[in-house]
Amino acid sequence: MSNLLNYIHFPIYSVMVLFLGAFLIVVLGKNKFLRHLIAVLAAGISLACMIALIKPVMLNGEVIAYWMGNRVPAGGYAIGIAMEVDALSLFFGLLISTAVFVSCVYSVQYMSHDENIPQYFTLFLMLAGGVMGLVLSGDIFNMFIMVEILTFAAVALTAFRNKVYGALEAAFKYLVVGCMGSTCILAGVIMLYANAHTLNFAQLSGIIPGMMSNNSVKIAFALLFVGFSTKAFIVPFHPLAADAHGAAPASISVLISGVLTKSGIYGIIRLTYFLFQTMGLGSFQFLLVFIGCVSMFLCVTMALAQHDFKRLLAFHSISQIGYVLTAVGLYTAIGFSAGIYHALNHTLFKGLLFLAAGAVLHETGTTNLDELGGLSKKMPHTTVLFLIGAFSISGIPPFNGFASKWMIYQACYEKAVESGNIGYVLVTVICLVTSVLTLASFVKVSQSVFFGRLPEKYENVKEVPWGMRLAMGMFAVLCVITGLFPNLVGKFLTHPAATAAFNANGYIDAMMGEGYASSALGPFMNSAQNVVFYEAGVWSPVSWLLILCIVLLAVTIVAVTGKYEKVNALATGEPDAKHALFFSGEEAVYSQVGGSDLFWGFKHNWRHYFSFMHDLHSGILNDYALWAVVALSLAMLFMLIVL
Amino acid sequence: MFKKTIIESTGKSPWLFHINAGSCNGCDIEIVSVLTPRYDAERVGFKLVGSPRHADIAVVSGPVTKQSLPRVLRTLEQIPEPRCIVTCGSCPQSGNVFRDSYSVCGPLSKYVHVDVDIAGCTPKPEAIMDGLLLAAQILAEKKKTGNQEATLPNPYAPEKTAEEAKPAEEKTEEKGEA
Amino acid sequence: MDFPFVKQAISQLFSKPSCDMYPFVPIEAAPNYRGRIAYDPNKCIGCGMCVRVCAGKAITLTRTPAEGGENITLTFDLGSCTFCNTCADFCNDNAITLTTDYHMIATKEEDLIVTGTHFKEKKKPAPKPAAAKPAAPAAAATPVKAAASDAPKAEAAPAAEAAPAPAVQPRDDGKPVNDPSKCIYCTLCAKKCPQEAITVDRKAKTWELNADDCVGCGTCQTACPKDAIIM
Amino acid sequence: MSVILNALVDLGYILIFPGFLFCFLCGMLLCGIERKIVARMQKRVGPPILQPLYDFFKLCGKETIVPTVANKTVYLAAPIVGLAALVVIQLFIPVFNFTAFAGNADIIVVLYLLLIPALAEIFGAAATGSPFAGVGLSREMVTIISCELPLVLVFLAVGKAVGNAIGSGVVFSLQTIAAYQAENGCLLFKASMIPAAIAFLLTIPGETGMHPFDAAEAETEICEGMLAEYSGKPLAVYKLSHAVKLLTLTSLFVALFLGGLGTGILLVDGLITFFFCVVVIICVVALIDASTARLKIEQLFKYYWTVVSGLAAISLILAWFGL
Repeated sequence: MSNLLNYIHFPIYSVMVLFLGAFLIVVLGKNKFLRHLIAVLAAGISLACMIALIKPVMLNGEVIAYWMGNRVPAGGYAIGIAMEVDALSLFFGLLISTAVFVSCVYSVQYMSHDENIPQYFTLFLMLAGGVMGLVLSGDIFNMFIMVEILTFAAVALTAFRNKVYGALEAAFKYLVVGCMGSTCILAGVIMLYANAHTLNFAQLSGIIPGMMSNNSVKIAFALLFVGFSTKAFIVPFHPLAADAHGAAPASISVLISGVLTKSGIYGIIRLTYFLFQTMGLGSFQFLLVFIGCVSMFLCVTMALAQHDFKRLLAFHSISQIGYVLTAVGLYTAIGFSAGIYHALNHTLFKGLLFLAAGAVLHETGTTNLDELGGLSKKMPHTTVLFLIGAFSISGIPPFNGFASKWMIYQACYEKAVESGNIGYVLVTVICLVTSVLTLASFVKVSQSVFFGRLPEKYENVKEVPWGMRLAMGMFAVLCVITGLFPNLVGKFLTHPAATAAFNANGYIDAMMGEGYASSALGPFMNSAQNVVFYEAGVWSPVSWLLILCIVLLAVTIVAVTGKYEKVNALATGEPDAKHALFFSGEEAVYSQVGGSDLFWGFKHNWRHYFSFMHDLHSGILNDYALWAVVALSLAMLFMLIVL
Repeated sequence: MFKKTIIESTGKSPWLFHINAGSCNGCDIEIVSVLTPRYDAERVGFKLVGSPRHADIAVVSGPVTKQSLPRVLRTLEQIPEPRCIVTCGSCPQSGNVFRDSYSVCGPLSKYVHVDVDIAGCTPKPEAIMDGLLLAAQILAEKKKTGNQEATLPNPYAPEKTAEEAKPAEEKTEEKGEA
Repeated sequence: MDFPFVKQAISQLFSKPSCDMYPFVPIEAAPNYRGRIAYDPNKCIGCGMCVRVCAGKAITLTRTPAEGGENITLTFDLGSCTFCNTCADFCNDNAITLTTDYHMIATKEEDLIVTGTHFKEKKKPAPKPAAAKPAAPAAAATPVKAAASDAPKAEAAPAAEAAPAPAVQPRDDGKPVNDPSKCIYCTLCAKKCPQEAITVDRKAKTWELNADDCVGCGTCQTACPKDAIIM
Repeated sequence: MSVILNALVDLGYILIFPGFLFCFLCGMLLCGIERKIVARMQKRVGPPILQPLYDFFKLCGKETIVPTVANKTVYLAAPIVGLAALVVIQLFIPVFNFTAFAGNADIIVVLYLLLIPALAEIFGAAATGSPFAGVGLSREMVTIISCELPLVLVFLAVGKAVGNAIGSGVVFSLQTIAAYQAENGCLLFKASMIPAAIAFLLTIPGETGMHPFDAAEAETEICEGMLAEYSGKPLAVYKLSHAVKLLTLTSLFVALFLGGLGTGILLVDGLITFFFCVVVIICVVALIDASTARLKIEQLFKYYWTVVSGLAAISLILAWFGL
């Protein structure tokens, strides 16, 4: 019994608990309390296992190699299916299990309106299990199976509310392009197996870099790269995300945007940093940074033009993924740690924002920005939590978005100075401008949903049930903590993960035994950089917050004591002319400035760009499938030429 | 704690808000001309503001027409205390040539306590300046005494020379004091 | 991207501001500026011409009988005056002059009232006043500015054309009244009335007026073929 | 004992010198001087220098009317948070290589901190629910977007120029920039820095919402824009934060471009910085204010993203090639 609780088993526990939970809910799902208990318990246990692994894997730098059925590699060939957990996969595992746990708590009360809830929770746990499996598995075919599971679970969940307009169509689009991505991954895995005769990830990373000159390996790399980018909804595939989020229930949008995109990014990191180790090439870094910048800027401008709250959030999650990709593509120590730090922050504040959108949908029944308004008076807690999320995503200092975005700018600019190529300065400028446009779109959302005038039909809207607020509160607290203590997050999470990312040999040796990597990889030792981390720049948020509070105190004291006369005319509730709004004399009728009538100056200047974008995103499946094929062919062309 | 400075500065930075209650725009351009370089009301702190919430002195011009009456009263209501209401030109005081028209609702003083009247069919900018300065002093007076109906003796009241004006004078005097 | 007035701005920065510091430096109005009205009661003969020509109806003339004559007081309400100087032009005894004093600021009603009285004695009482004493022709409408003076009710219609004593007295608030003797109940007035204030019943031969709808515009009077309506 | 002592000294910094009192007085003085200069440029006498102080205290004495449809807490809290953030930024800006809180300042951080006061105003306006405020905040957001690009380019250029000189690649910390300027003279005299300085000067009116770029608070078109529903004390705090923002940006300009060896005595340094700020205000901000008419919001955006960003980009490229 004691070795059952030994931490070596925790990776398999966290994955199997979720699948077991899914199965149990199918069996006992009818009873409401039991179903919720199983779901929350499963998510909780998987999170607990991940947290328990922090000490051994993150701090001591140990890599857990877990062979299923104890079939250790024989004669230099790894036969059995392995699970490998190094700091990088544990980091993503932690990120995913937190999002899954909070979303599970949220959906307990959020789905109360819907029917056939047992199916919802089974699919929910299948999706969670799939993603955990993908992140922790050490076998490339096992990763493919997990990708299949999570894609189908996500498609089914997008179409869960099939009465919602566009849900079925969005799910179908997601299904088609998702399956194109999965088949690309499968084809890539098959070509790798043909060349390296093994499916174990570590052994592959030992063998494949040596065979990079072989054309079929290049094609395999292109296929895998495109396959995983469909999962991460990078630029050519981003309209899927917008439709999927628009229709899916909010707790599922949290998973899709917070978790699925991160699994795509994880896949790309594994490919480029470990399997094919092509990051050393300048042109390859340029490819990742270019894709990151394009998806960053394109999606934030598209978000500004949206009319629907959840579609806007969907476009934002892809633009934040663009940030992560740019940072990861820099191939510098601080760049990588900034990138995955931003991935963590993105899961937290994007989850919070989607839950807020869900709360608005749960109460008012619509997320159309042009119809909503003034909800802050009726839903004060949701407004405060939304504002925390909005400030975090737009990078306002005390919150976590700022810490990671600021590290990304540092990394970009240092890369520009170190590589002497002015292109990276342009990247920094694009990052900063995108951050301001993100702020603009969240000002638009807060004005058209939470502030401004409350329409009559939402008079009797009341606060969301406590469970949903608790979930949002969890995300908000995490947002503030990761924002205030970047150095702690660095020490425990991002720096070990970054060192693991640059240390491919450690990864291989852990699985295949000592010295294997140096023998196989001898000539191709990519420069495991001396991963040095310095506190990027001069900024300690805690002392800044302290000073802000002192000054805030001073200002409020001055504002309050100067009470020469009692503030007698505060609104006493009943509407009289004195407290009505100033309408240049007219009766103060209902008129809300929100939704699409904001930022005319910006939209007018960019009207040609916006009209071109409007035509591009036609919403027809054939176009998206065409883009996917074009992207695949371009990727193949690029790999063949460059590598 | 800054009671004295607050009272002083209430008199020194009166912000104007102009309400056109159907005026022929003669007085409107005169009011704005007070802010031009020649007369420059800004040197004593006057500023034209766009919203009644920021205003201290409401300058009303034009015979209060039936259409504009509710709007004028609502806007005057929305100005925070302590406020002054100044009528510019003789239209708001009596309706001038438009007095008996069916669409004019008579002098503004029927509806609201008017602090200062500036007579003249387009009063001279200097006259408007006098009126506004007096209104600024009344503003400070209101802030000091706290009662919104406070008023000051009018330095420009005509000194009655004829003897029957004398009783009128005393009468106005002690009424002023009361 | 040109900044048009930069040159002037810089040069003006060092030149003297073109501002006459009004409240501290008194400024006289232009020589014949039409400012506050000055009324010399002694020159006035009480003819009432000024009252009739005043556009703003700012002047009211009151006669208070005193022993051996009457006191005629004229009050000029500057708050209703357009300063057009017509009264001064028509006053053939130059009793009214408009001075150049432009400081017409008032915090109370009285500050804007210019008044003056003079005593005019009468030789002997006129024989039986066949016609009403040719008082100053009544101003067309009674002045709304009641002020101190209690203007006499408008004189009855001049006696000349009123053959039989008119059975119907015009209403005092200037609203129309129907003379049943003349009215043929053709309902033309009811049709013409912009406010639909008049209801006429041809069979019952009745004519009523809804006073508060009526604005006294006189359309019914002009429309009536039999001049049965008196305002 | 020493802990209490330097806590007191820190408190002194926060509340007295570069902190609250300094900002309050100098901000008001700067605003007064600016209004007086603009008036003098239009051949007017212009208000007394202390006019903003009179305005502030008068507004303090006025009644505060909170509209019934407004969200009261945000309505009252927003101006205070805006002002507090501004004062905190002022603490980070070095005054001739003296900074109140050394380990805290970095240009990109200051760039983001400058967003908080603007956001405070935006959310204050959003809380009132008035349509004028809605249009005002939409214009203010476009103004922020348009001012962001030139500021970013200017800061990157300065970081690169100082980085080249020191040889450590890139420098973002304000202390090192101040120290660099202390040794070898103001940055303004470097060839590559002149377009950046001009671009920064042109951004100051935009960022603080001064006359030609005040589409967001156009008193004629949208009745004071964002502040349409504000009266009494919150309005006083907003007007104060406008003045302090003017001070913050000009002192940032002085810190970045007109550095050099300070006299070491705190007060004299403060006065010299303030004097430089006044000179900057007079020759640039007031001149633009007095001689131009208000720009439409899309002209403002186009102007900032083409002319001013072009200037800043030129200086970045020059700095990049090591001039």
